[in-house]
This record gives sequence, C-alpha cells and structure tokens, in this order.
Amino acid sequence: MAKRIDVNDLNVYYSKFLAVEGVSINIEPKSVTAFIGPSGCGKSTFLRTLNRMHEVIPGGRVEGQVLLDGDDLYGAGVDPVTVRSQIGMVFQRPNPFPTMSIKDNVLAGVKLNGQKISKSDADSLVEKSLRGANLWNEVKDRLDKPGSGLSGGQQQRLCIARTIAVKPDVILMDEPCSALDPISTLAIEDLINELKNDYTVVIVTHNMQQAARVSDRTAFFNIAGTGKPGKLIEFNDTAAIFSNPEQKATEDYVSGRFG
Amino acid sequence: MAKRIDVNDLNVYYSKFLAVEGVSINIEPKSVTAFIGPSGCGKSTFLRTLNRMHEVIPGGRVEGQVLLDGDDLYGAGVDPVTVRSQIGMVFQRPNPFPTMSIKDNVLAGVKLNGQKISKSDADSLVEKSLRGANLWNEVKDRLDKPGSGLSGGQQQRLCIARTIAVKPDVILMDEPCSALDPISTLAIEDLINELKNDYTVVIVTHNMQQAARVSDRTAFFNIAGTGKPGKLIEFNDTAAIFSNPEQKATEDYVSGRFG
Amino acid sequence: MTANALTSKSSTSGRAGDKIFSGAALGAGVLILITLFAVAVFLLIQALPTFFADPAEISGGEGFFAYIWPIVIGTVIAAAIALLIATPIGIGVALFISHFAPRKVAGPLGYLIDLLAAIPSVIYGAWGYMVLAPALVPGYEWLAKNLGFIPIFEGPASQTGKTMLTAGIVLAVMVLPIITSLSREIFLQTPKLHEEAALALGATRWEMITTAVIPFARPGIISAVMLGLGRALGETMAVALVLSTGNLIPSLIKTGNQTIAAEIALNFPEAFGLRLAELIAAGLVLFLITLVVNMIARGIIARHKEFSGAN
Amino acid sequence: MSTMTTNQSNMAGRPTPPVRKRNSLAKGKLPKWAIWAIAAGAIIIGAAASTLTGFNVASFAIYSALIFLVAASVITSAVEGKRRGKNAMWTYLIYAAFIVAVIPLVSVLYTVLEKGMPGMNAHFLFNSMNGVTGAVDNESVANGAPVVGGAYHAVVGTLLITLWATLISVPVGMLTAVYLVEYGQGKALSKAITFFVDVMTGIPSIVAGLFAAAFFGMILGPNARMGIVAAVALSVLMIPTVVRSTEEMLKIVPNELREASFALGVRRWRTILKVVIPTAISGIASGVTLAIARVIGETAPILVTAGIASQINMNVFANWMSTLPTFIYYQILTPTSPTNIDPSVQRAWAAALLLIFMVMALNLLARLVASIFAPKKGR
Amino acid sequence: SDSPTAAAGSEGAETSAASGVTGTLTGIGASSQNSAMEAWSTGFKAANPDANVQYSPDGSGAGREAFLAGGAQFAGSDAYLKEDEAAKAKEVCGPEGAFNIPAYVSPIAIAFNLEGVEEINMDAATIAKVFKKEITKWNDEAIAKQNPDVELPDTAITVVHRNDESGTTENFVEYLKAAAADVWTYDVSGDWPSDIQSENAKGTSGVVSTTTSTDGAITYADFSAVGNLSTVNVKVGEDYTKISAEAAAKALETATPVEGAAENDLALDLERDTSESGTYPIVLVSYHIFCSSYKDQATADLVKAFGNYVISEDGQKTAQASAGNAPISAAIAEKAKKSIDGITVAE
Ligand SMILES: Nc1ncnc2c1ncn2[C@@H]1O[C@H](COP(=O)(O)OP(=O)(O)OP(=O)(O)O)[C@@H](O)[C@H]1O
Ligand SMILES: Nc1ncnc2c1ncn2[C@@H]1O[C@H](COP(=O)(O)OP(=O)(O)OP(=O)(O)O)[C@@H](O)[C@H]1O
Ligand SMILES: [Mg+2]
Ligand SMILES: [Mg+2]
Ligand SMILES: O=P([O-])([O-])[O-]
Repeated sequence: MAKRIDVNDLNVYYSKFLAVEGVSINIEPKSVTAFIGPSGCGKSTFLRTLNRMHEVIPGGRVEGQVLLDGDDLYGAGVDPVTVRSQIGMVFQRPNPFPTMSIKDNVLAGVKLNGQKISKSDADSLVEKSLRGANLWNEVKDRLDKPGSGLSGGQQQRLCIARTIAVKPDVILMDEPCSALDPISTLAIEDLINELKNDYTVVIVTHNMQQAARVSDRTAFFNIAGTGKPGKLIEFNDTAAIFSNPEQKATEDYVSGRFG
Repeated sequence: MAKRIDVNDLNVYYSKFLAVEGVSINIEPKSVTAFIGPSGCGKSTFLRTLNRMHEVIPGGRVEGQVLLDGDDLYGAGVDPVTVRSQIGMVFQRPNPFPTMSIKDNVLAGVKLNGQKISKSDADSLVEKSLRGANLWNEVKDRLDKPGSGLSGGQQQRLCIARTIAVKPDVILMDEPCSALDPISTLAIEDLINELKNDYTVVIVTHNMQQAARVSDRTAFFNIAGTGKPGKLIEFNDTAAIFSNPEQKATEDYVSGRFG
Repeated sequence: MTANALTSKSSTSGRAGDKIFSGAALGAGVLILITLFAVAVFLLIQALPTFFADPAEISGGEGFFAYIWPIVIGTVIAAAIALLIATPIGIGVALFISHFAPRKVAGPLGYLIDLLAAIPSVIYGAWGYMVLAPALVPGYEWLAKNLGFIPIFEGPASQTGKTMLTAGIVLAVMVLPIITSLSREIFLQTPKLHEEAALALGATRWEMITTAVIPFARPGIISAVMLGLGRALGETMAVALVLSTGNLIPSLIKTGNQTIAAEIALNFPEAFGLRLAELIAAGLVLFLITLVVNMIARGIIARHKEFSGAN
Repeated sequence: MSTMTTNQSNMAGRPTPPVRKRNSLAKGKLPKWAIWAIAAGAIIIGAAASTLTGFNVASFAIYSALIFLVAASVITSAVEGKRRGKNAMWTYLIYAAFIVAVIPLVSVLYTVLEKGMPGMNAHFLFNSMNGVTGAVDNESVANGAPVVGGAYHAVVGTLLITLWATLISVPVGMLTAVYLVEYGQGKALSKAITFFVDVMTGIPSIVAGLFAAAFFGMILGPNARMGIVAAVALSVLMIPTVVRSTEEMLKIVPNELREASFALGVRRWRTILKVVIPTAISGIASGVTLAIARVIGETAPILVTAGIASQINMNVFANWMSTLPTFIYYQILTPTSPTNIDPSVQRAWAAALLLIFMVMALNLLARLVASIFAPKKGR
Repeated sequence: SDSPTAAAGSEGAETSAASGVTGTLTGIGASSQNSAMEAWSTGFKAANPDANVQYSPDGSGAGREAFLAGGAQFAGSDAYLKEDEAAKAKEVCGPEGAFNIPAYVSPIAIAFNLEGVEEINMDAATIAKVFKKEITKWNDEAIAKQNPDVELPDTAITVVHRNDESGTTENFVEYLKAAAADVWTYDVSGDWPSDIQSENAKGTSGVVSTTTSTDGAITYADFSAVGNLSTVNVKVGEDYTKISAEAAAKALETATPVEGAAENDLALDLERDTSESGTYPIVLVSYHIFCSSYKDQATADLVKAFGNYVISEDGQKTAQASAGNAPISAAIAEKAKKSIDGITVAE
C-alpha cells in the first residue's frame, strides 16, 4: 500500500546549523524517487526527515511540513514510532544487530516489537525477505550464525532484507548499494523495480547510472559552500534530469563536469 | 619510490576456513591494479594479505609467498610493522580517529614515526594531503574540530588524506570511493592517476567503470559458491579484461550478465 | 485534513510502554539523588554538635579543624599511594588481557584478577599484617638506609612493617581489580576499525594502543580510577588492621598517620555523644573530599568531550 | 605474458624473482634467541648484584627484572630503532604489570587456602554456630577433637542479604544508567545524577550502614536490625558501581544499532531492552559482578544493620543475621574462646575461603549469562 | 544444622536457671564480653528453650548509645553510665533510670615477648616509663634492679598499644595514672595518648598477635587472651603480684561504690593504688546496664531471668569456662541479685 509524500518548505537544523533549506517536493506513490548531489549537500539529512529519524540526532529538528497521504508527520500527537513503522529505512553503512543471528536480524522488526509470529510464518518471512535481498542462497545454511560474520556486502543485503520484512508503505534507502557488488546491486535494483509496484521508494545514490536505471523521478541537491545549507536545485522526471536539465549546475553534475 | 609485488600460490585462511585459494599474481610498480569480483569472493581478504593486515583478524593466516621487490613479506624475522609502513591501506568504511582533530588525523601516521615535525612542515603536509584527497576546501576552517563530525564522504576522504600523508611505497585501497560522491570520486581517481607516477596502487572496486578508468591491469576474482574459497580467475591488462576476456565468467561479470 | 491518520494509528499501549520505561529510568535516577541527599542530611544532622562544641571538648582539645586535618592528609596520602600503584598496573593488566595475552588465556586471566575484588577487606587486612607487612620490613630497612634522606623514607623503619606504605599497597591491591576489569571491558570495545586504521599506518602495537585504544577509553579509564579512588578513600577495615596508626608524619615507613575511614572504624564502637558526632563529621569530610576529587575528574572528562570515542 | 589463471600456475607470467637471501624487510631485526639471551644475562647479573647486597629472592627478582627491562629495550632500540625499542619496553612493562598484579593475588589466595583448607569440611559447611561457646572450643582443643561449629548460618545470611541488595541495586542502577545514556543526554538532571553517583562511590561503608540503620530506625523503631536493612545499606554502596559500569558499557554501543532499530519502527524502550542492553550485556554483567563482589565482603555496615547471630535465620524481614564477613570479623577479633583462639582462627579462614568460592561461582555465572547474550563476534 | 554441638552431646537443661520465660532479649555492647555472652546465651537458652538472647558486640559506646536510644534492652559496657548518660536513660527507662551491674571481671595482663624470659617484676613507675618509651631497652637499670635473678638481653623494647578506642586501654592508663602519677601525666581515656608514637594494632587479638611476632615487644591485654606471652608481675605494696583470677577478684573487694549512685546501681570505683598485697590492681570491670523498669511484663521477666542467670554461680562458672574471665564475688552477686529483682514494669 504505497503512499505519497508531500514536503512543504522544509528547513532542517542541527541545533543552530541550518543543514537543509526550503525544500518542497512531491514524492509520488508507486514510484522510485532518487536524490543525487555532491557529498555533504544534505541528502541523508533530508531523507531522514521523511521518517523522523533525524530526531534521533541530538539537536536535529525541522521547520515545515511533511505530509504522508495528507497526514502531517510532524502534526501534534503524531508518534514517530508510527511514522517509522510505515516508512522504513536502509542505511549507508550496514548495521546488522551483532547479538542476533541472521534469521533474528531479518525478524528484528517483528520480534523486537513483541509481535507473536508462528514458526512457519517466521520461516517463510525470513526466506522471502532474504530472497528479495538476493542473500538467501548465500546464508540459507547458516541462518543461526551471527549476522556480523558476513562480508560487508552480505551485511548490507541483510539490512535490506530486515527492512522489507516489516512491509512498510514507503522505503527510504540511503546509498543502499554503495557497499555492494554489481550482481547484488543489480538484484537490489530489480527488487526496487518490483517494490515500486506496491510501495513508494526513495533512494539516495551517488551512482548516476543507478539513478538513471532505477528511478522515475530524480531530485538534485546542491550546496553553495561549506557551512551553507543544502538546497533542492531541480526535481523532475529522471529522463529530463539526465538528458535535458533545466539548471546549469544539474547539467554540470550529471555530466561529471561539476567542480 | 614504487615497488613491485609478486604473489606465489597464496592461500588465506580464517582459522580452518579457506577463504582464498592459490592466488599467484604480479603487481607492477608505478601502475594501478584493480581487483574486481562479486561480494564475498575474497577481494578484501586477499588485499589485506598484501600488507599483513589479515593477521589482525583472529585466526587469519596465509600459506605461500608475497614478495615486495623480492623480499618475502612473510619471511622469518620480518616485522609486520615494517611491512605496513611501506604498504599503506585505505579501508572500505571510513575510520577517522574519533578522538583526534581533523589535522591530527592527517598527521596520525606521520607522528608515529616520532620524528619531530616543524609546525610549518606539518601545516603544509596537512594542506597537501587534504588537497590531494579533495577535502581541503571543506575543512580548512575547522582543522581543529573532531574528524567524526564530517559526513561519510568527507570522513573517507580524510582517511585517504591520512594514508597518503605517510608516503608509502604501495597504497592498497579497499573500495575507497564507495562512500563518495562523483566529484570526490573523480578527484580521487585523478589522485590515483597522479599517485601511480610514484607509487604502486592496488584498488578493490565494485564499480566496473572505475576499474576501467583508473587501472592499468585488472584481476577478476570469483567464488564457486558459499563456503568455497575465492579464486583468481583472470588477470590481464584492463583493456583486455573488459574488451576481450579469456574466461567466460569474466565476460559474464563485466558485462553484467553474471549470476 | 482534520483527522491525522497517523495520530489515531499509534498504539497507545506501546506508547505507554515508552512512558513507563522512561519514567522508571527517570525515577531511578531521582531516587539516587534523593538517597544521596538523605545521606548528606543524615551526616550533617549527626555531625552538627561537633561544629558548635567548645574546641577544648573536641579530641585533641584544639577544635575540629586541628583534629581533622592530619587525618585528611593521611587519607589523601593512603589513597594517592594506592592509586599511584594501582592505576598504571591496573591499566597495564587490562591491556595485557585485552591486547597482549593470547585469546585462550586472556579470559581466565581476567577472571583471576576479578577474583581479587571478591576477597573481603577483613581478609586483606589480615593478609596485610600477617604476610605483607613482615615481608616488607627488609625493604623498608633498605629504604631507610639508602634513601633515608628523602623525608618519606626517613628511618628508623617500622619493625612490624605496619606502615602507611603497607596500607597504601594493600589498598592498591584492593582497587586493582576495579580499575582492571572496567578498563579491560572498555579496551575490548575499542572499534576494530580504528585499531586497524592505526596498524595500517604502520603503527607498532604500542603505538596502536596510544593512538586508537587509550584515547577511546580515556573517559572510561578516568571513571574506573574514580571508582577505585572511592574504594581507597572509604576503606575501613583493611587500613584499620594493617596500619600502626599515629600522628601525621612525612615518613611512610615509620609508625604513624591515620585515615578518616579507619579513624571512624577504630573509634566508632566506643564512641558516644560528642565523640560520635565528631566521627560522623569526619565521615562528612570524607564525603566532601570525594566530591571535590570527582569534580576535578569530571572537569577533565568534559574537556575532552568533543573528541569522545562514542559515536 | 598476458592472461594467467591460477590453474595454469605462473609459468606464463613474468618469472618470479627468487627470494633474496638477505630479506631487506627483515633488516635490523633482533633474532628470536636474542631476547632469551638477554633474559639469561639479566638473571645472572641480577643474581650477582643481589648476592653483593646479601642475597634474597625479592631483590634478585627486582634486579633481574630491571636489568632485563632496560637491556631489552635499549638493545631493541639500538638494533630495530627507537619506535620498536619503545614498543618492546612497553610490552615488557605490561607483562611486568601483569606479573606484579599476580603476586599479591597468589599470595592472598595461597594464604587463604593454606589457612582455610584445614577447616573446610562437611561439618563446617552444614552447621551453624548455635550453642558453640568458648567451653566447647576449649574442650575440643584439649581433646584434640575436630573443631565444632560452622558457617552455614553465615552463608545463608550472605546469600540472602546479597540477593536482596542485588534485587534492589541492579534495577535501580541499570535504569539510572539507561536514563543517563538514553534519555538524559545533555540535561542538567542527568549531569547532576552522573556527578552525584560518582560522589556516592566515596561514601564510607560504615556511613552507609549507619544511614540505613537510622532510616529504618525512623520507620520501624530503634531496634530494627534485620537482613533487609543490611541489604539497603549494601545497595547504597552497590548502586554507584552498577550505574557507572552500566553507563560506560551503554555508551559504547554504536548509535547505528539504535538507529537501525528505530528505523524498523521499534519503540525506544524495546530498542533499549532488546538491542542496546544485550549488546552491552557482557560488560554490564561483569560490572554487576564487580559490584556484588564489592559489597559481599563488607563488614562494618552489616554489623550495625543486621546484627550478629549464631543460629540460622532464613528471614530477612525479622531477626538478626550473620554474613560470612561479619562471621570472619568476629571470629578473628573476638574469638569464641579467648584462651584458645585456634578453632576461631580456623573457622575464620575457612569462611574466607568459602566466600571466595562463592564469588568465584558468581563470577562464572555472570560469564555464562554474558556469553549467552553477548554480541556474537565470530565472523 | 542448627545444633552443631549435638554430636558432642554436651550440656543439658539440667541447670537451675529454668524460669519458663519466653521472647527475645537484645543486648548490644562491649566486644570483650562477646565470648562470655555466647556462653551465657547458650546456657540460658538451654534452660529456657523458648527464650533467646542476642548480643551484638558493637562496642561499649555503641552499646550504651543503642541502649539509650531504645535499640537494646540491655547494654554490655566496659564502663558504667556517665552522668549525662544516666540522665538520658530516664527517657527510655522511666524516672528511675538505668543501673549498672558488674557482670564480668577481667584482669589486664602486661604481656611481653622476650626470648628466654618467662616472668618479670615491675613497679608502676617502671611500667609507666616503659609504655612512655622512656625506658627503651630490656636490660635497663630500672628493670634489672627489680629482677636480679633474670638475665635480661640487650633487646629494644617495642611498645604495642591498641589503636582502637578501648576499655582495656582506659583501665590500663587509669591504673598508670593512679599508681604512677608523676610519670604518667596524660589524661585518662580509651584512646592511647597520641604523644606516644609507637606500634599499635586493632583489638586484643591484634596487639597479642603483633606482640607474639615481634621479639622485645610488650603490650597490655585481657589476661584470657595473652596465650603464650609472658606476663609482668606488678608491684603492689611491698610484693610483686602475679596475675590471676583470684588476685583480680580481690581488687573488686577493695573497690568503692561510685559517689552519688542510686541504691540499686552497683557501679564501682576501683582503688588502683591499693597497697594490699595479693591484689592485682589492673582489672577491668564490665557491666550489664539494665533499665529499672520495662514497658511490659514479659520483657521485665526475661531481663530479670537473664540478669540473674549471669550473676548466678552457674552463670559465672559458665563464663569463666568459656571466656577465661574472673568471677564476681559472692557478696557482689548478692547485691546484684537484689537490684535485678527490683526491676519493675512501667504502668
Ligand atoms: N550529526 C550532525 N551534526 C551536525 N552536523 C551534521 C551532522 N550530520 C551531518 N552534518 C552536516 O550536515 C551537512 C549535510 O550532511 P549529510 O550527511 O546529510 O550529507 P550527504 O549529502 O548525505 O553526504 P554524503 O553523500 O557524504 O553522505 C554536512 O555539512 C554535514 O557536515
Ligand atoms: N573475519 C572473518 N572471519 C571469518 N570469515 C570471514 C571473515 N571476513 C570475511 N570472511 C569470509 O571470507 C570470505 C571473503 O570475504 P571478503 O570480505 O574478503 O569478501 P569481499 O570480496 O571483500 O566482499 P565485499 O565486496 O562484500 O567486501 C567471505 O565468505 C566472508 O564471509
Ligand atoms: Mg549521506
Ligand atoms: Mg570487501
Ligand atoms: O574490650 P575492649 O574495649 O578493649 O575492646
């Protein structure tokens, strides 16, 4: 059940430091939206405001509105936990739970919340999620081994499996493939393509080809200089961004001429 | 002062698990050698044996020979510390020292040598290294702030700056750009191109374009299945690997048809 | 949109869980503050008569200050000796277990050292005067003979070995496991990433420890030392049994000196009335010493906060 | 010389240069035997020096160690360079630190074993001191009969009082640490708690006992000595250790893990209970063990709160109780028979040994708990 | 098991103390009484299976403090109640206040460890000088003069004193002050004079063990606890008195009631400088302190029964067998019984 996200004039602060300024953007349901832009321009920061994960960072706060199917994420009485269980997130660095086995890592979202789940349901959920993350074949014989014993790429795929296991409405991915090999990347990209049939997907990526391959719409963020806030420069259909950008900065960036 | 590395029939174990088997390879001085291959095939593992960093992992050990300009790294009486100060390494995950300022991070390796370094020399070394890593402009105003306050990409560039500051003979890089934006990546690639005038560079990458762009020779590793050891499948001039591979597996992999 | 679907959906029970848990956490913290406050009030009320008494009535006959300061100094000396010995050795042992000893023996070794923490102070006291003190006598005689010109080693050395230095050593043995086990746990938690970063730069093991391990663990080490200090300052029985007490003197190898905690333990049973108030006032002073020392330690940690290893 | 696969060996490749006889990487490295040679030299010179000043084992050991340390560092320094010399020096120093720490440990354990073993028997373990008077001891000494009376009542008291103290301190201490690390970051209250918890570590144990006695005296009247009062007194001593060690352990749990859990829509309290605490459990367990060990040997606060008893009392809410430390204390300081102190001394040391065994068992238990929940490190 | 002595099969309920009382009696006080108290408690319980006496040897001061606060029904103390304490006792014990009963007499030995020397004679002034560290060698003229038959070595004297506040110290220095006033100029207190810097240890067992392990050491300690140490014969009148229970009991007979004490109060002032030969003047009288009236009948009965048992011949013998102290004389026991029987119940 995909949902749309509408952001109105959002500012994000770390304490007093304005990290992202004046972003307004509409993220369509059942589509993939890519955020691109140079390092430090606030892609991760902005992405985190979409499921209130920025609140976890001391001093992190926003001004403005983020609407999930018209419901303000920041409305009075909204519980961030509700928000996050509907809007899942995959991080830049793989972070499996070190105390848990591979299987328990996949089931973490279910089990940690104290929901009861039958063994057979659990097993099928684990298999389905791991297959979705293209990890099943590599780990099916060691589901009870610790997740931290996997290689970097394997760990990241485990984290993706963990996130899709809770079946959120929206999935945010912060450079999910930056530690993956092309095959896994391809599998994830395929997966994203499948996911968008049901979910809203937002992905931050440094890989322009990836953005071009997987996304329907692309947002380009940029930063004027250190200490300045990051801004949304251009937001359009992916094809338009890559073939026919409106802004000079966008064109420079996507063509690798940026400096 | 670049040096060549010759590896003869190397096996790498984690305790009893044979992770990499029978690798023989010659790495030319003043050139860039790229390792490619699917996740988990042992690229990182093999790379670490080139400066004995695998010994840090409990149970990590090798059989075989690694010669640095004819000197066996694993010869009797060889101190790994000597090896590592001649063969530097940049890791997959950025790991600046959290307790040090940006400046001290850059100087960390230099200071180890205990030689007194004058303040002006230190300053110019810091600037040079940070410029080399394309980070200078972003951090020049906060050299005394902790390195952990930077964004992921900034942190990784800081680690590269730290490694080149000690001027090793060989530089090993384990997916150094996987957390970097295209501009930084480009800068690093340029840097690698410069470095190879003086140094031997070995780089692990998932990005085939990157391998094609920066490397002179490319090694393709593969793994037959989980629990099987990784092997060197093909090693040749980069152009040959990408345009005219001898092995079917290589061709499948570089064309993205693999799996 | 009037009704925000996100608000209605939130499971109230889950939220209550959060509230209860954070409330309990807060409550526990406040309980500690209240307890400590109550202890302070208790001490203050009980000690009060001391401060209003005629100075001649106080032990020693010259008022509370004259009574307390020599044993304050004694307390500080004993704790200082203990920490001077135990801190480097404790950190050394922790490093040995975390970074030097082969993995197979490291665990059992740590366990062995932890055992030291389990031995009751009475036993340390008994061991101190039965085994340690006599064994140290020749050493003290040597010190008095060869280094006697230094005031702290001035002779003639005690014939029983029951001196301040012995007490300090016993205290050091007692705080050693505290410092060791806490530091060890923290050393073991040093991120592998940072250790590897240092090693890859060509650091020797020791250099790796100074660049990656120690800075990361610094606040933890300071806490561990503070915990040890707490024990060293407050230890009663062992000092009472080991030390041949007396007036404040500079020499550490002669009979003399006294600590607050031992003074309380030795005199409490027979104390009543004003004497009791005096001893409790001494307890209050001990409390204040701890307060000041901790303030200093906090200050040191806070200064490095920005560069803390966490996160 | 283009393509080469491992299977084809390296014949097709550039011929590998032969290994050089003189490995330049091994240059300036002390041969392995050198360090043993230095050790042997140090021992010989140490023995000589010690003999000059009148031989004894301590000075021999000290001289040899010092000579070895200096010589090994200097020689390594000269041959392998300053940095490695420094590394060698610190390595030996750290080994030395360990050896130095082991000496008192062994000495104390040996003393306790030597003096405690004779009294360790079933009679001692399973009997109280009820009815054992000086006359009984005098008689058994006169007849050369085995010592009568045991520590069973004190074991019971120790277990019960420590259990209750743990039941009070561990939840309070851990919750406080959770507040400090997870909720209170940067708040004034949390700063105050952190600070005063440190101050609390400096409360002399006797003061804790007097405080608990006064507190319960206020509620229950002046005669309120019983196990639970002692447990509260011990809690005052235990809590700071629990808080401090738990806090340190929670702090080093990477934020990434918390974020991963939050992002799965897991509530904070569940995140803390199921992700943060399990990740830190090994450290917490050893902290708690340390805290228990710290108080299980306390004497002074027990005396004023639980009194002393020679019979078995299983109820912490009524009547006086002995613990092993108070038992030891009184057996040593006021022997049952002043004229024949040997039976009392034997009981005291046997009780000390018993106490050490108990803490050892506790330690093992904590380790077991830790290893069950601890992060699975095996990559 | 809670009856470790069962196998040994000692003691029965054949004693005369049976009086059918029930309940728990709590006493707190002098640690020196601990051994005797264990014996009394055991003996009393054997006769009165439903009664229990618990005693915490926290120290005399702590015992009096607890007693005055109502935390104990009786106190054991090395010193009788001081005036202000006696006044305070009226708060818990009613208008009649509390009273002291001598329950325990113990001679304080001057014990030493000198190889080959079993016995030594000293007068009060010599003892004072030794403990003041004015005499520092065992073969000092002053000692040698009094011991013509003993071969004294040229060993240094190491004085070992108590480092905890103690009734033993107080009684010992009280003797020195009384019998050698011009040498011993310090105030009498349970603390050793801080001007005399010397070796010291905690508790009787501490000084005894330190002395035992140090050649040339001398200390003062409860006679029952001196073990293998040699003792000093103290000059009283013209003779040197060897320490013994009988000689100590004699000291009690020459003692006088404390001035202004109530009729039922048997607090005694000892005549330390007595010249009556055969008396050993360095003794410690340890008291039981009771209330003149208790709140309820059961407690009063229990206190009376126990108090009477302690001073009974049987009780004193039991204590002597266990703790090695000296019994109180029959005359004092008689007076004590009268006082104890006078305990009433507050209405
Ligand atoms: N916790 C924080 N506290 C303060 N400033 C922060 C914090 N995290 C990030 N910043 C700053 O906010 C800005 C945006 O950072 P952000 O991590 O969102 O960039 P990014 O676009 O995700 O970069 P990258 O591609 O390297 O991940 C940067 O200037 C960074 O230094
Ligand atoms: N510390 C370790 N202990 C045991 N096995 C390990 C360890 N590290 C890696 N392995 C195993 O060794 C194999 C090779 O891992 P390695 O990390 O070298 O792969 P990689 O090619 O670098 O993968 P990636 O591209 O994901 O980084 C994998 O099967 C992995 O599970
Ligand atoms: Mg980012
Ligand atoms: Mg890798
Ligand atoms: O009985 P003491 O007061 O001397 O311990």
